[in-house]
Amino acid sequence: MDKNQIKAYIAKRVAQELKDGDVVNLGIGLPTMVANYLPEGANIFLQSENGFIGVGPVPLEGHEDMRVVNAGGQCVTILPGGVFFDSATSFGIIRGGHVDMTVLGALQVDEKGNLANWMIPGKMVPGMGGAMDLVTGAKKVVIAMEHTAKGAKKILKECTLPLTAAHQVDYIVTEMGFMEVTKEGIVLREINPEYSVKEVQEATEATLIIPEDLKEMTV
Amino acid sequence: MDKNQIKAYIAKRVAQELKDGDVVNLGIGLPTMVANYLPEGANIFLQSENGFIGVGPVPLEGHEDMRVVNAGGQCVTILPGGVFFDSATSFGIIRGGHVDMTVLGALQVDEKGNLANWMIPGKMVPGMGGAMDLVTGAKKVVIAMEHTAKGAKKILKECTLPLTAAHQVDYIVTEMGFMEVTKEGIVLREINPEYSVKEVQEATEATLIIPEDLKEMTV
Amino acid sequence: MHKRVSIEEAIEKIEDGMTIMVGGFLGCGNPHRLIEALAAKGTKDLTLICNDTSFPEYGVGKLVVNKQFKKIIASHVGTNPETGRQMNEKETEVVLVPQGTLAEQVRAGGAGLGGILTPTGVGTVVEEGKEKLTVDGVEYLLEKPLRADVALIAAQKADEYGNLVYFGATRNFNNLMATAAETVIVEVEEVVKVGELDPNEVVTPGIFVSHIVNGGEK
Amino acid sequence: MHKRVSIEEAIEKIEDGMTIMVGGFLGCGNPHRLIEALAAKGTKDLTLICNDTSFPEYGVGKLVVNKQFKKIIASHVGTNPETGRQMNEKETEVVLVPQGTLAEQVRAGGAGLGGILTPTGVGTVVEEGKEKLTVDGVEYLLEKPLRADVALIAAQKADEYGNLVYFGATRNFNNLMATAAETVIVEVEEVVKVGELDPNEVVTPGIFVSHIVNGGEK
Repeated sequence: MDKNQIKAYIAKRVAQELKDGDVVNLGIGLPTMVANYLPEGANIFLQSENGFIGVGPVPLEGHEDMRVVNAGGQCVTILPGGVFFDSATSFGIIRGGHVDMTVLGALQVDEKGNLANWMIPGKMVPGMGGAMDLVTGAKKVVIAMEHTAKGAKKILKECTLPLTAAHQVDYIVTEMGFMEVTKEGIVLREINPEYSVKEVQEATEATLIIPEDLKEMTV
Repeated sequence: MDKNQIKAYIAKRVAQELKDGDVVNLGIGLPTMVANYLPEGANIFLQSENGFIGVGPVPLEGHEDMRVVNAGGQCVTILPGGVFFDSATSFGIIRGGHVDMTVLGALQVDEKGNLANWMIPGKMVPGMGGAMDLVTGAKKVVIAMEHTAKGAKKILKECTLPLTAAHQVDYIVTEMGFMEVTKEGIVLREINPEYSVKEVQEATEATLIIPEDLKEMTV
Repeated sequence: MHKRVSIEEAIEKIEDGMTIMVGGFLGCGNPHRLIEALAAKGTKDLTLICNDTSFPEYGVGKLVVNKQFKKIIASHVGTNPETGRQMNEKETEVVLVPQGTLAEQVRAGGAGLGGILTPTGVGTVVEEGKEKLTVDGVEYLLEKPLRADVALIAAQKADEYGNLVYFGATRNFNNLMATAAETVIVEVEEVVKVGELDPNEVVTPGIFVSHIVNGGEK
Repeated sequence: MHKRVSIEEAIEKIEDGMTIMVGGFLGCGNPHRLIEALAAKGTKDLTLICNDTSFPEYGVGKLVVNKQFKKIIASHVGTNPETGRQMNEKETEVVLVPQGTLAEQVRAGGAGLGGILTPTGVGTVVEEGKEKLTVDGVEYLLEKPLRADVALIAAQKADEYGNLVYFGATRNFNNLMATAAETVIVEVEEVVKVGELDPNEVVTPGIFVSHIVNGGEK
């Protein structure tokens, strides 16, 4: 798989987790691609933390309205039945547990469910934006990312970068597998048949728990 | 003055304190009468803590709408430029200091600016409703009441009933005078010429401070 | 995703011993038909969170007369003498809370806050049993969030997703309680198709609403 | 009670060293003309409270490039490299706050709360220097209210009392900041007569608004 195929593969697998009526917040980048693969016949409510529910597709050229942008600042549309609101309501929704799933990328994630995705000291300090609230408040936190970054491991025993939140990650989805973070550690629930368990473990610093009923990942 | 004249007299004097643009919350009973004497040419915004600004007069018979009631549960109207909102916004306005003046009745008020107007232990426990927030949050707290209750003094050295709020009362307006609560005690700023200073003091437990420039109360 | 149910189906969600929130202010904005149905069902030992207990013959007050509450959390009960009677005779526990505090507690419950600091009640009996914090030289009471098993609310109009708009002073606690219960049942005057409400004018997002019952108050 | 002023009159209210809030999210809902006017005036040593610092050439980001801030409180500055540069070279103090916390801090400032307890940031560097409280077994950070001398906000429409409605995603922090500053200046696309806005649809009550400037963004 090339870079784009990998991203699509991950996004498709995440999308399988969604069910009718779910409220979902998709982070910038790869997570946004999940919107392209929503389960058919299901009403999924995409939330944008800058202030609305019902994020629709990018408008046709010439129909952009700078007043309707997503949390990445890009022009989008609002679907019928969508609602605009202010930032206090938006984060009330997020912090109050009314978002069923948030999908975000990560710089690092560890076997305690800790996540680091908002700064690299001395290099990049963009700010946490809404990420800390999302990871703390959403019912399920799904990390969608490539398994490694230019060969460097990202799924660690313990994050070394400043945390976005402690003990909040529920699932990690990469091109290699679908993982669940449990109290015992990270369980590899599904594996991409293109890889062996050994290969996945070698690309992972944390010790993966391999269950008897390890399934094949299909998208 | 008979009972009704006394109430009108007090309400008129309170109304003199209002100026263009003021946001005002009027309590149930006598304070509500202040609305009948608003200064001409001034925009006064009456706030009703159940959720709107722009309280208008009672509707004509047959035009009542049970969905537009004031904090006493009575049908009223909303003036052009009025706004409906929820209780969190309403008390954000109140607690946040956006109400310029609240006018309330009192069971007791004392020289420290303490107010008791929400319960009589063992007898009447209606609940504080919005009174505690109003007295704590409004910029100016004006007590509008008859000077005594069936001969019993209400302006005391120290309240004996459970407090609505401590140290919040700014002015007391009765049929006898207009009083300001200061750090030194209660100053009689204006006196109704129908009474002597001695008479007012005799109807008051707290020791009144009589300034050199004591004025005549006119309505 | 079908949210429309009958009043009977809606009221089935409420069981003995549950905590319920009921929107409204002296009956204005009470979900009157849901209240009638709950009175008819006779569910017992409920805890009520509501601004007030309305009047004996109007709105939520009927449930008090019907003795369905073991505990009432409200800012005002003075317009319903039966609440006072039950309180004085210790038949029902009544907790009185300043109205603005109650609004913030419900909001905090819905917004995932652990509490709020308010100056309201400092120096009064409202202080009792509460933590007092000083922030930048000012004293505040720490008031904790409130949540319920079921919220019964009223609105003017819903679309089929449960997006709500209100008319007049009926909004009061309804909009807040919609966020703070496991199950949220709204009674509306009218249900419209998805897309008929202006997304700029919706007050309560439909994601908070579990069930819609048609047949509201006038 | 006349609230309509020229942009110049409005910007005169902002003096060197003041704290200002600016509504908007990555420029969407920024009061663009007020920002241009403030850039032209060149007021210095301001403290900015804003969700983000937008982009160098768009919205509030221009004031960063113009070096008008001594301190910036925001949730995100990554889209404006000049903010990062000033931060790294210690020309400007930058305080990063989770976005939901920032929203609650501004709201608390406007609503007279002494602070709120949020779970967001527990176990992270956001904890540093803050009081941590445990309520019913859960840890929270105590976050204090924020207020400003002047709030610069944007809305779609105002009536002459300053009642505001918004379009689309421009609402964000504007509605909150309207409550939390001594002077609130709103830039709108259109001013209508009192009575033309539906009282059920107004989002920001006019009592919060000090001055109205006409000539908004598209």
